[in-house]
Amino acid sequence: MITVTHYLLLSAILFAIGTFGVLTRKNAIVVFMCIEVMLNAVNLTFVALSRHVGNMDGQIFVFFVMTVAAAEAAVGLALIIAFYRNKESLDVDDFNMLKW
Amino acid sequence: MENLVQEAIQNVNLQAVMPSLILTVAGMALLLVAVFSPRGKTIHVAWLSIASLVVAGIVTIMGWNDTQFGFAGSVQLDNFAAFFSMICILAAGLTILMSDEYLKRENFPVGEYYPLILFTTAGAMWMVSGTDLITIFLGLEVLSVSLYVLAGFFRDQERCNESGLKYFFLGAFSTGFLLYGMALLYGVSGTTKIYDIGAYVQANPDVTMNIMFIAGGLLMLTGFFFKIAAVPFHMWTPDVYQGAPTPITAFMSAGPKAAAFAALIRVTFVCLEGMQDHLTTVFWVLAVLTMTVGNLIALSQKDLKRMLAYSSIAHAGYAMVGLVAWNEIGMSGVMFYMLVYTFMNMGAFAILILIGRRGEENLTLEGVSGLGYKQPLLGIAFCIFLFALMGLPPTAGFTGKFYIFAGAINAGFIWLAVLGVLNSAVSLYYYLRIMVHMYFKDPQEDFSWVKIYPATALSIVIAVAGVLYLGVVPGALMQFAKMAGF
Amino acid sequence: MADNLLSIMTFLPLVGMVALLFIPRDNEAMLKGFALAVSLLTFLISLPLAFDNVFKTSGGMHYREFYEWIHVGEFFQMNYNVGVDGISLWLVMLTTFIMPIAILSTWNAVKKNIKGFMAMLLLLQTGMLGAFISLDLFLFYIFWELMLIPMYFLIGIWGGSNRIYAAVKFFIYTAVGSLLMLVGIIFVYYYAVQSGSPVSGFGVAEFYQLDIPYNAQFWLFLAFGFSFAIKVPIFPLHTWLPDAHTEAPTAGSVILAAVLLKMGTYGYVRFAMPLFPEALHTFIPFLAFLSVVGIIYGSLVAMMQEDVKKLVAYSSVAHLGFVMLGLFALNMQGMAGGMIQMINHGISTGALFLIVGFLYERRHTRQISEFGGLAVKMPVFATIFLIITFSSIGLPGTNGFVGEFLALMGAFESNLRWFAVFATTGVILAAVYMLWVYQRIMFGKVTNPANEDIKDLSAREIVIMLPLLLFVFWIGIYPNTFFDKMNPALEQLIDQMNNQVAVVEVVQPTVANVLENK
Amino acid sequence: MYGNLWLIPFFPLLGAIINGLFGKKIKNEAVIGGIGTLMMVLSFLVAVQNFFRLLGDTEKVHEIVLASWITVGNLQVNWELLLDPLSAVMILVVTGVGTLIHLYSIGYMHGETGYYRFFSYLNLFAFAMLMLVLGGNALVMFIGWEGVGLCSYLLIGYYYEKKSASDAAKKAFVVNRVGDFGFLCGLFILFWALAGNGVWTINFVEIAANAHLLESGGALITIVTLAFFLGATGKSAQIPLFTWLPDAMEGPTPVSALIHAATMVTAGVYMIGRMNILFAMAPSTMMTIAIIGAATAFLAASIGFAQNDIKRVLAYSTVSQLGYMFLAMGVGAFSAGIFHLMTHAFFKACLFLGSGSVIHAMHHAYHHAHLHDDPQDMRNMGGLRSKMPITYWTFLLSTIAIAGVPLFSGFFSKDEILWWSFGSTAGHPIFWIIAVCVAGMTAFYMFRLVFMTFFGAQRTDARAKDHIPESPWTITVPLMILAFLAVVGGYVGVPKILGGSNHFGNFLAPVFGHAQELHDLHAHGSHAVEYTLIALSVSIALFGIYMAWLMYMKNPALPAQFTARFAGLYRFVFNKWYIDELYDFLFVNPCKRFGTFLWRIFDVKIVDGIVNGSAWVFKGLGAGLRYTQTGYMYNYAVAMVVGVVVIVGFYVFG
Amino acid sequence: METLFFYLVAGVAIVSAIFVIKCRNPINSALNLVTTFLCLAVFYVMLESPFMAAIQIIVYAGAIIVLIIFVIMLLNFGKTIKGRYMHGAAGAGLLSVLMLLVASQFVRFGEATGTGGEITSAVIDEIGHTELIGRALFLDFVLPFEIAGVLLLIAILGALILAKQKV
Repeated sequence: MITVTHYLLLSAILFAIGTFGVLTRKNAIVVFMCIEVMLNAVNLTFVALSRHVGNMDGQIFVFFVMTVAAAEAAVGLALIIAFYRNKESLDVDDFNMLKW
Repeated sequence: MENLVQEAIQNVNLQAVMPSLILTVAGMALLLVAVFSPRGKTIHVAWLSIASLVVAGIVTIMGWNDTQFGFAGSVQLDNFAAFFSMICILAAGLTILMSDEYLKRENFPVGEYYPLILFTTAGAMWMVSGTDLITIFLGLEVLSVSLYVLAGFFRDQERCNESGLKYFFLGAFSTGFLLYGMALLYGVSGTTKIYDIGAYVQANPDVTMNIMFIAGGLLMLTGFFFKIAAVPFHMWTPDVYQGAPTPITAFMSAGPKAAAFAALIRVTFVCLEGMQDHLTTVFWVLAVLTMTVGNLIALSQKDLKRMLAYSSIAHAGYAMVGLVAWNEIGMSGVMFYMLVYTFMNMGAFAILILIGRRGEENLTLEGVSGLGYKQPLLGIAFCIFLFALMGLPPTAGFTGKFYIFAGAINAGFIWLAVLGVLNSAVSLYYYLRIMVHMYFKDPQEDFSWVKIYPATALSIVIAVAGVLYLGVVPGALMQFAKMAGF
Repeated sequence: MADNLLSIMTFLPLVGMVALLFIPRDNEAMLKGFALAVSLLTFLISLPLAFDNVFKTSGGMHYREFYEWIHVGEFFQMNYNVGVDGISLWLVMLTTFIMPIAILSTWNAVKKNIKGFMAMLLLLQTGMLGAFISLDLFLFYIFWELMLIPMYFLIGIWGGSNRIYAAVKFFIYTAVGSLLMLVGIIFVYYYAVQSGSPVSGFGVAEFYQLDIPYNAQFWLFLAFGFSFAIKVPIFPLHTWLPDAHTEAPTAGSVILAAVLLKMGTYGYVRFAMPLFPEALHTFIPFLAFLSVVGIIYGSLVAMMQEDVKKLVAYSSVAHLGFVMLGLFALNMQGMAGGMIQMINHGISTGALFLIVGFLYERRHTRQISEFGGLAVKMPVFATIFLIITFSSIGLPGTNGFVGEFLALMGAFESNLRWFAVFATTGVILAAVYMLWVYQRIMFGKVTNPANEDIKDLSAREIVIMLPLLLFVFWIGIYPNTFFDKMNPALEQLIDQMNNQVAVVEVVQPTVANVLENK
Repeated sequence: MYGNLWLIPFFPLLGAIINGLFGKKIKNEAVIGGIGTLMMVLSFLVAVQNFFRLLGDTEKVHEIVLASWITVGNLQVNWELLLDPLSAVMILVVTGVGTLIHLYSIGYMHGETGYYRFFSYLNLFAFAMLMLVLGGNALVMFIGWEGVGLCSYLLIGYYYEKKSASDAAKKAFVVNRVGDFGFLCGLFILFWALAGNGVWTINFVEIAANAHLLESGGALITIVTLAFFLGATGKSAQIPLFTWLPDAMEGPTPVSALIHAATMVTAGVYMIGRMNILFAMAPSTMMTIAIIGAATAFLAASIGFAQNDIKRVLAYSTVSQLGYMFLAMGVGAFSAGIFHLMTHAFFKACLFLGSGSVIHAMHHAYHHAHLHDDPQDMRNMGGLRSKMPITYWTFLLSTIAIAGVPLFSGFFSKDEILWWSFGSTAGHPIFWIIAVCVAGMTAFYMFRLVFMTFFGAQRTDARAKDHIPESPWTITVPLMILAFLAVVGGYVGVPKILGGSNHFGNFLAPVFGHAQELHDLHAHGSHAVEYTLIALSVSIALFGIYMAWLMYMKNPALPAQFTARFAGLYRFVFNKWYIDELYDFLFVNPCKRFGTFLWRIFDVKIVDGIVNGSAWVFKGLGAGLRYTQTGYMYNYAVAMVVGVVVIVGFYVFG
Repeated sequence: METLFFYLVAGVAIVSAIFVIKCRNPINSALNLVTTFLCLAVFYVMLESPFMAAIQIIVYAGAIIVLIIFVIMLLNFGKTIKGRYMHGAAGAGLLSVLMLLVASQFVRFGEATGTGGEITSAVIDEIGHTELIGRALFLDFVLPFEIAGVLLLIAILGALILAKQKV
């Protein structure tokens, strides 16, 4: 029988994977994708818990998280494009003009 | 079906969101205005947005002392919210005042800039007045997303892109933790309305033993820690502040930070009260870390914007001392401090705007050598802000720090207070260094490019007035901060 | 007028400073004249205090003014609460008296940005006066910190070659102490509130009545005492002083020596000692020891200096050692001696700094080796210098003697006898270094050609010195003018320190919990 | 009745002020000197008047309170004067001799730059000295005490362009300060001790009245008196603090005469006399005083042998005579001490003035001949008897007086001291022996001085010798008066045994009698013993004179052989027993080195090092932490994750 | 059966998530991401939240991924994938594992106690998931809904400002 714990564990794993990606990947877009993975992990948690808890709030939350994800995607990718225009690069290593 | 509609309509209470509503509507309207106004002609948009801010402010003040609930408990416009809303409005107003000429100088006069600031402010308001995790989250996102845009606003300047990107990625990353925490809290309490969560914790206290609850609370707080730039979630701050357009930096350091503090305080004191023992420790450690790291690194900074960025980290640390106190004095102290900080920090940044060249390559210590002689008034104003940031009487910085440390000491956190004052002693050094260059060194250059932009000057005057007023007769506003606590 | 004389006196310089800002900066004569006028007016306003006989009869506070200032419900309250008693009276007078002299002394010394200079001096005066008259700890702290700002600029902008280092060091060093004191102040307040004692804001009068448990007193005295000790300065916290003094412009040094250092000693008398009497008794041997070390140490170091100004600076360390020793004697002779010695130090050392200033203006050096044989060239200067020298040595008949004598006598009476014996050797050392420097500067033949055509004192400079000389002899020959008004206040203070016997605190306020596990 | 007492110090003060402020304008030497002298004359007259008033008065102790001075708590110090036989004698001596020396100075200082300065200082000194002797309480006395120190500083440093002069001045003041340290300590402890018994006073009369509260012979009183005695040694140039006096000869000769022979240096003796009650209570202190006195007398006399500078010889003789007085005090012969103080004032002043006159003449001669020999070196003199007869005769008389030849003043005073030191309850034959030896030595070196200066071949440079004049009347008149006093001055105190009735002693009895009988200090012994002692001392004095005659008149080669034989001893004595070098080695240099160490190493490196070090540490930390801010986004993310893991993990696993 | 299915899908989700990181080429990452999303959609269905599954596919797979791929194409990724494409894998891996440990700790030993809501499977079957969402959305969460609108507006505005070629 699959309990909520299974789902929570699964999302925890996905969350960890996403984090790993954010920490390791150089390509800005991939980093962004990894963040999406994290958000999705959270979404899974929400839905699972909302079913477990027995009310809709969690799923509503997911609904909004998706909206936010979309919005962030738009803005984030726009930023990436702007950066790319100036620097011809998508490498996160390349944005360290500002440091120390 | 009908009754559902009735119910839906009953839930709506525009009073509760009036200020943010005004700003949003104004923002949308101004978008149109901006679109149809010729390129480079943005001044009227600026003034209109200020007007809308003023209106929103008035509405907020009128709503003082009459708490508005609405939207099925997802928002609550009480004194607390009103106070922070006012801080955000103030910050936004000052930002807009100091923006127009700046945008022209940086050769990027885009009208959409102002609506974005208005939306940011509205987001901040939802954040401070939200009583539902969802509202708070969405407010936060509105705030953040528009700030991502504003931080990277000069799309053809690399440092702007960079600061925008860093802010965006790290922001989104922290959002993940924030959400995870909220999810856990939701799972533990079965609701997203923070007062219900609080009630739930009240009802069954053993939940505070539940590590899922604890983990959820902490994870959520890390999201806010990121926004208020508490160590170790602070690292985005210097880069983003340095790269972003200066008015936006000023705004970020005041408005959103205040909003984040507000949300932090609300969730902490409403739904995480059960975790007081844990949280006090966490705040204690983070406060000390934040102050210390911020001040120490600031010691070795040459770039003024970056130095102020680090100093703002340190100030967040001071403010957190008020949270550690975990009593009314501390809480109101934080509010008052945020107000004070808005004045003094934005004033300082306004000065930087005036003395900066195009591209702001010259905002270094050497860059201001002898400024005090070439631009006496600017010099005096800058000194006032710096003394305020040091926390020296008779400026607001002192009264603010006093309020906070009073809270800590009242609660018995003597040693925290001692560490705090020692930190401000350390901080003296780098603030003094700015003055050393302004007055004790001979002018390198004649600062011929410095033009006293009227609007920016006005913002500086307002800031000076605020700093001195809050420094000499702070009683009234301290009283307000006291009433705003809950 | 009379009922808020203190406020008028205190804030007049501030008003003057604001007005000064509207005088065109190139009109130097007017700037100087105006500043001088303001300071003189302040002095005149303060004169009635000196002639008011009420101080002879009662040791309490007079010229009280009380306005509610910051009231934040039960959080905290501060009041504008000022007044003077026989103790602060003379320090106030000293301040108002020194200021015109200081301004006059910079007539030609300061070249750049006179406007700012005068403004800073006036601001400084407000700070000093305010600190002396404050009866509310919070108010006191405000003025206390307010003094830092102008002094910082005075040293930093108009100072010597190494001014930046000196200014920053002065600022941070003194600020560290006062910040710790701030914690102490807040602590005392909440202690009073939470232990249910009556308070009126941060008013000291009420705080005097507190029965603070010993362990709390210990830390509080540490906080207050540390801050004041830095200002005094007590060895080994003195190192900011030589730098600050050497780099500061003449007026700055004069004020620094004459008044600012007294802030520390005054702080002890008014706050640290009566507020925490039990802890005081723990610390007295320690502090007395440091004072004595300061006396001998300061003298020995001063003896070997090659820079006149540094020498005077170190000599102040020694002089203030006498003050502290006298105060810690906790008896009439000692405390009166300490108090009068504060005034003396203000006058003598102030005068010495003026003298160094005169030399510096003429030769633009302070190296002792640069001088020699000046007595031939400048007889008037030689005479004045000699008188001041001997007043600084403490020759009977001059002010210095009365102070040192009483301070030491008090110390001998108290149980600091052995410290006093060593302190008395300072009498010898003072003679050694002062006479030696006097000999090296004034006596002998003129060897350095640069001194050949050195000018004697101008009329202005003599006018500056005369009032000081007057007081050198006045205090030396008839100090009772000052003691009459000082004694009642001191008696009251001593009684009040003795009456505060240890009372075991029943309800331990939460603020003190942290001290429990100490 | 004695209301005009305050005039005595007032007149000189007035003179000092007038000359000090306006002397420069006046310029005219006659006027300046006139004012100075006139003031002294006036105060002398007042002194005389008061003296006779006191003679005729039954009540011998009078306090006059002029004003309050310091009133703090239980301490009440007044400006008060005390007139009793002791101070009466002193004011007579001071004003009298002072007047003469002022008169003398008019001529002697002729043509000096800063003439007005000199008279102003001299008047000021007189004022201070009179405050010292008239002071009714320890503090007023201390004013005078330090005041005379100040004036001696100023007057020794009168030729301040000479390094040696200013050095000597500084040395004098500092050494005196060491003494003052003792004085103050004594005063403080005394005050505290009396206060402990509920008596809060530093007034002499009250101290005397309440001295019995203190345990006689106890540690406390001993410490107090020893401390006071330290003060006395400083002022009166006794071991260990006598080194400043010979250097003080850098001052003009009248100064040496007035300050360093007649008055100031006797202040210590006077002070002990003033507090005789206390001292009498501390036998061990008395013993110490006697020993120190005797030792000093011997030491100084021995040094006097080898000096060639006319003034230095006199200086050491002064030290030695002061030693006598202390010996007297130490054995309880207070009045004898004061008696010797007075007679010594006469003949020593006369001697100094005489030497001054000689120097003046020599100087004049050399100046006339454009030579730069040392006018004070006796080896350049000789045979001046014919050149300056008055000076010669007066000088000779005083020399005889100091040598203790019978019927001269010195004889009586010295003899009384000798007798007491032998027979006093506090005395001891050893004291007598030393004292007698010293008497002989004194006679020897004084006559050596006379012979070398006035007799024998003229060793002055040929070009100068014809220009040696007799001094003007302003110089010779004081000489004559003083010489006269030096001869007859002793007759006020002829001891009973010599058919006199010791008026002087009786006059001082009200002051000393009490203490003396209380602690029974009196000389006892049969007349026979006394006569023999007198005979012995006289013969030894004469023997000394004979030796001097032998060595410096009969065959002047002897001294050379002598010094050749005992070269080491001679050098040792000639260099004043290397005392100065010893002090430099023991105190001065270590102090300087220590001071330098404290400043250069301790203060700058350590104390300030810690301060700057802490600042440096913070800066260093900042500079280090700064590099955590790498600019790489993912590092920031790492930091955040670490933060989360730590914070959450801490509670989740904890 | 259901358990098996769960593990199967979970496995797929995890593997594809790992491949998102593993793949050198962003396009492949994107495609793997789609897979992950789809798996999640499946889970939503298993959790009786069909509406969620739907918008999961529509919004994520449909909108966001497409957007991403567009951008990748737009910025002709060719030159962006040369050289190392990962860094600090070891440290980051360790950190992630630690985090996973922490997470699993509170997931396993903490319990989601907020149960007892009225929305049971029965209720969902009776009323229907979408309507429930709708009710919740428009009765309780109107304000967030409106805010979401503003948010999207801002997003458009931002994208416009930032990505516009020339001013």
